[in-house]
Amino acid sequence: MNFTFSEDERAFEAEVETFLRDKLPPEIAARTHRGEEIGKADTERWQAILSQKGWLAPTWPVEHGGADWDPVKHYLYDAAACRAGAPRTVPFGVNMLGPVLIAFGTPAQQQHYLPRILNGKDWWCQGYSEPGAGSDLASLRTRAEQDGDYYIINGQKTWTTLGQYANNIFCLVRTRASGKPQEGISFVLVDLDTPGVEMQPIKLIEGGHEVNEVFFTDARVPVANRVGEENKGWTIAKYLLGHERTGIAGVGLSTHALTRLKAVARQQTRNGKPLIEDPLFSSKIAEVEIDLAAMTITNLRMLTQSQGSPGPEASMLKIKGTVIHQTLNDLARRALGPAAAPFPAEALAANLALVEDTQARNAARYFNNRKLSIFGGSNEIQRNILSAMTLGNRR
Amino acid sequence: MNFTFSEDERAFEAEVETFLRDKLPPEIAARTHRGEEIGKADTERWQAILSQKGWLAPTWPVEHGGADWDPVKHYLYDAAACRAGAPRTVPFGVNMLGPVLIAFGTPAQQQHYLPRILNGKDWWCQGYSEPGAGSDLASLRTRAEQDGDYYIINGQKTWTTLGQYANNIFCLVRTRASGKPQEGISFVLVDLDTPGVEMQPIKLIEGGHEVNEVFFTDARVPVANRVGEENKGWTIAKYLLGHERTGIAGVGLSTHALTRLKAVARQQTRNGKPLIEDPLFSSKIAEVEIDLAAMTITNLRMLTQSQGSPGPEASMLKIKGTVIHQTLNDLARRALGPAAAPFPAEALAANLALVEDTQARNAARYFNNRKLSIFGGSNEIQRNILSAMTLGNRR
Amino acid sequence: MNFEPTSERRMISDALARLLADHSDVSSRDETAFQAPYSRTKTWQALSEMGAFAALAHESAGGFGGEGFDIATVFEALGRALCPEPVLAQLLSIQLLTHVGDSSVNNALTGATRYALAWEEPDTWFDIERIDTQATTENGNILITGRKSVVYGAPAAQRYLVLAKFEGDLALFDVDADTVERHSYAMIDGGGAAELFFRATPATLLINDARAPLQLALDAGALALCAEAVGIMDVLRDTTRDYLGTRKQFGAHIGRFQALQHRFVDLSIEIEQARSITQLAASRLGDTEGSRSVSMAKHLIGRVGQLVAEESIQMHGGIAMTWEYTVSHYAKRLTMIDHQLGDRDQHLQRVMQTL
Amino acid sequence: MNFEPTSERRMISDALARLLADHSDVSSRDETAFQAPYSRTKTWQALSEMGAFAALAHESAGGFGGEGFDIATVFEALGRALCPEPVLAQLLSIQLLTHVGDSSVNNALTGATRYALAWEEPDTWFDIERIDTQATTENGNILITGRKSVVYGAPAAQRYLVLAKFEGDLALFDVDADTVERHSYAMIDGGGAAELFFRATPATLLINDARAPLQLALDAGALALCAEAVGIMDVLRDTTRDYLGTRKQFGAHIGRFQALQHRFVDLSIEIEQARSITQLAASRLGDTEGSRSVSMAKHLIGRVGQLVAEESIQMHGGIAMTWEYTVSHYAKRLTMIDHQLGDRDQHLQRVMQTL
Repeated sequence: MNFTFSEDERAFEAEVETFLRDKLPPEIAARTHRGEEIGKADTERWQAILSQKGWLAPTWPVEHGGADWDPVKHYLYDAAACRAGAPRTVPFGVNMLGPVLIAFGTPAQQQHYLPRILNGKDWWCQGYSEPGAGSDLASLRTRAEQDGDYYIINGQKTWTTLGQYANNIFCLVRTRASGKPQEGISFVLVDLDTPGVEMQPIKLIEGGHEVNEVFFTDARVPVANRVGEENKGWTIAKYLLGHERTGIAGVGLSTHALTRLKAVARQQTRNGKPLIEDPLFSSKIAEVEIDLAAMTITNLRMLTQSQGSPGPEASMLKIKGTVIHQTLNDLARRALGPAAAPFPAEALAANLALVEDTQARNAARYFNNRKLSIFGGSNEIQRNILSAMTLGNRR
Repeated sequence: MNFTFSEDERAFEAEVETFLRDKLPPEIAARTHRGEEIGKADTERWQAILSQKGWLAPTWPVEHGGADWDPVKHYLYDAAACRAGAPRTVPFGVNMLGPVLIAFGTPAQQQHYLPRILNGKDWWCQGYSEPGAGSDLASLRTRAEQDGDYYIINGQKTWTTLGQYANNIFCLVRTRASGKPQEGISFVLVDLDTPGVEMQPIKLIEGGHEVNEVFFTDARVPVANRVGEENKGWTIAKYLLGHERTGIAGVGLSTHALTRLKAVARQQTRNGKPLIEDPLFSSKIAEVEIDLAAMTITNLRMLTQSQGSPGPEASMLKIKGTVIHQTLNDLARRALGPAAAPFPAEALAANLALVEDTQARNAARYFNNRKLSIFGGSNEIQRNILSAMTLGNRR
Repeated sequence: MNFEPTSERRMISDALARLLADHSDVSSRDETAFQAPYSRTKTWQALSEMGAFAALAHESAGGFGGEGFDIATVFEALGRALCPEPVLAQLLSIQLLTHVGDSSVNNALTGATRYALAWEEPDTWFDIERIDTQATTENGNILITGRKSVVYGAPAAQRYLVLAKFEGDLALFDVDADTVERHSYAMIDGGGAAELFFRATPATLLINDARAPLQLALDAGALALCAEAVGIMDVLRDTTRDYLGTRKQFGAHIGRFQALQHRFVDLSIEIEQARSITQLAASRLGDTEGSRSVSMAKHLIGRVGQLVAEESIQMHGGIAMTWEYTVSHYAKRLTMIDHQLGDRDQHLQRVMQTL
Repeated sequence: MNFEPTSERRMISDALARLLADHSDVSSRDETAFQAPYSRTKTWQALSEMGAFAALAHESAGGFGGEGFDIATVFEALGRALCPEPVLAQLLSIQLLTHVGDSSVNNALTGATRYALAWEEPDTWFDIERIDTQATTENGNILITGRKSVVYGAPAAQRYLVLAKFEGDLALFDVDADTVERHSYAMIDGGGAAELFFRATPATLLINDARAPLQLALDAGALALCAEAVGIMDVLRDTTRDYLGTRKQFGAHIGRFQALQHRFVDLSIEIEQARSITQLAASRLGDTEGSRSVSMAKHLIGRVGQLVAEESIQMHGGIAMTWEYTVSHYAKRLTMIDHQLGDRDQHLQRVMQTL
């Protein structure tokens, strides 16, 4: 074993840092650090910069315009990007649909859609969850009935993240009612301008708008928009679950969150001393720092050792990674004491900042990030997956 | 609500304290405080003293020789007894068989056995658990086949606490093989001198001998020794489970354990100061002190409000009570640092005490008390019981 | 010992439940909770009329309660209804005005005069020794200068009780709200607070050395928050229990999944512990053990509150992440209670001082 | 970066596993673990012959390893076999003798001379600044007076390395075991230690200011304990997994119960975290970040170790409470590792010093 970075890896890190210093617009970085929503225009602006550098799709093969990074490079980029305040790449096109098209799409689909992801013409969103079927994809009810060259889609999707900015959605829909519930599902691509497709915002716990509901009423979608075989969408969904591992632990984000936590603990005072010198609070910081240091190795070790074959690693990384991130959010909220409570939008508008603007949204961030252990396959579902793999859930 | 003790209650507490000061042999108290096993002779000596005072069977009705205390009096006695170092009353006769005989026994059984429990002629032990059926009584396999006026008993019981001192055992045995597993069980009393009954010690994790295995090979037991109806032993077992609530939370023991924990934290030093001034350690003490303060109220509130009808309270008190006690044991072990490690018997024999003799067995006590959350219906079983009551375990 | 609430307290509790069901049902709560002045006149008057404020003071001060259990009864009901009215501000003020002993307490007890206690300042959270606001005498008038921060209930208050340094002591003053620069805002969990700027603002001296009465008032306030939290936790537990029995996943009610069952059980146990420690604190409020017992309670409420808030959301899943579903608001309020009048660590440290 | 062990280390690991399976199978472990001198000559010699001690030192010192990963490899294998031999005492001594640089290290590396490091004293646990044992010079001879406590490996040692105050410094001395009053005893988790009484005992000065080399040795020792713990945890996880799949209750394998499944999953994740932090510490041993990384590891091992020990027992139920079943011994050893070379709190406090 050797945990030092190779010369090649160090050179790459330097390149990333130079790139971020030169190309990341400071006003975008400032908003990221404040925890504000980045919005459509700035997201597209930044993703265009990344795309030009060839780094928008780090996991795609080079022949499709990807960067084909290994897990260590990915980690190095991620950590530097979080430090610098680069917005997270919106994952639905690049990290989810892209790999699906590369593995299951027709050449025509690949040639049409992949470049449009890279050049920003398409903003994809995800149509998996339905009311009453959050993590339980097998029970989904949105149905697609074939009518000549078209599917007629009826039903409802929910938790569609950033759908308000998207022009396209990929959906799991039921194409056969009989048989095992998993077997009648297909994966289709839907233009959001299709008549009969409506989107409505969902206001989240902290007041923000980042997820949506999507309603389908007799929406006509070409059968040619189906990816993979009919009724085999379950295979694609599982492929995606296993493929989403890179970054699933959120080590870069958590590392940056730890830095922010230490900063606020230095600024805040308790009993006349900096909060970071309060043993009860600083022991919590130290504990999560240790958990995160371990996770940094766990993440690289698992991603490196299991390249290709998705195993239980993704679930492990998801569970512990989200718990660590939520713990950091929790401490950052608590560090503020009463100053955590003002409703950010209003308090900031009044220009009465009680804390630095990068910390003012700590409570909102904490509440919003309760989603981390719920969305994308709840941590309970991940534990089920893991125990099926390790215990076999023997009867 | 009124949480102050009434005049009557205060007078009772004073009477208890006087009694303990006058009657509890100091050498027995010293052994209790050291965490040593008390042994048969001293246990019997102390229980005779208690019996003479009329306090051996606090929950029995007065007409059977009990004291008929309410939960508050019970709590007051318990707390004072733990402070003073009085041995715990061995529960199998007084707290388990006694109430069963009072509720289900024939007048003949009551007249024969109850006085013998009070006067110490009988030492009862419990034959519930079997290898492979710890908390799952429905699956027990020891069988009793009727042969005239006798049952012929074959099988094995385990975890028989203090069986080495007992002359009698009460058992759940299977008297019918067919039907629902719970329905063919009977409750019988067995003289341990019966031919075909053998007892063997089990050495526990910390090296002590407090539980045993009991083997039955064609042991002939009079049918008259059955308590309650044949095949209705399950009802008795459930009755007992609900009846064991008084003291199940172990508030008295935990209160005394907290006192001992604070004492050792004052004696030990860390970074040149008493350990009790170390914020990381003392915050743990404070947390468990708070949990215990809450439990003191939870215990009295639940026992008072649910007198008579056993509800989910027993399970709640068992779970949280054992967790608190185990936490206290854990901290008392950790307080000693390296001095916790010497194997007590040998280290003390060498007369090289690193710590006071009341603290020397802290590690052994910690390991031994892992049993608290396992024996007597594991905390997992208690959670099943509770969730069946509160959630109904709906399908 | 007796664990049954008195019939009077049971009546208050029931009356409050009915009143709050009428006046601040959760679906219309947003209007009060997130729009200035973060209080609805009708609700406030109704609270006054049914005696919710009078229940917070002893008979000797013109009220009809004032014991720890009275305060707990009122705030548990407020918590259960997730009421955003600034009753806590009134409680703190009533406690202090009772100590002053003049007639102002009567107006506070009817709710006719609305008060807010201005004590904390930026970066001196819960640390009364670091209060920096100064009072000086000029031509026989007392003038106050300083900033008070996150003053709960200030947006709707007519008068402020202000802590300030005065002639080497920590003194309490009465200030007309109209004479103070006020910036109001909503809290993330609903309800209003304000930043107050005193710039040589005229004030009336109420108490010269306010430390002891302030501590009593803060203890009463912390107890009130604990009781509010218990009310919230009961609702969250019941809502979660019902959801577990209703929602299906993988073809079964999620309440059938043992992992959730066991977590729900642990939650329920901790809620009983939270109730117990709050009752203990209520029984000792004002005693020699009062402050320590309140700190024990506020610590445990902070610890258990986070568990209950997080687990309620997690066991519900996505729906509890939405603004529309009341669980999110109950969870937010429960969480933010740990940010008021000292958090779990601050209260634990007070307990640690006398182990 | 590279996460694969080298083939050399894999060979050592395999060889140790075979050797320890031969020499200290768990059923006969009691004899060694609980009977003086708490070491079996045959096992010790076999360890020596296969190079287990030589793997703990650099080539420059006559060994063939000495990196963090070498130490971790040896101790992980010892942990997996629950070997009670006092290899830790030898490691600590080798680290210090390497610093001295004389030929004594050769005898330590072959295992021919058995050492124990006597540093802690009653009530100065893990606090080297409070060492009270004194060395004085008399007629050109150095004499040591004091008591050393819970000296691991002392019952089988021929020589002691002793920390004592000497001319204002903390110095390291070499002492013949035969000249010291020794009271040996078993540990609750097996293996031997002793109380040592020095009464003007002749000693040879090895290092004048021993603080820095002692810290390096203690870091190596703490890393070794972490690796031992990881080996133990892997066994406990596998044993628990197998038990969950074998044992039936209520008509089903207990591994079918979701509450246990989820707890087992959480356990498995924490074990991976424990492995990771130990690897991190191994990679940094001796670096500028070495001490801090070791403290991070030793803290996490303490925390996770308790979880794994307690959950392994709890998920097994009664059987793991018995002496006959090996889980109880693995759990005891894992628990008591937190009592050696600084516990989780002490190491956490070192991490807190440089947040």
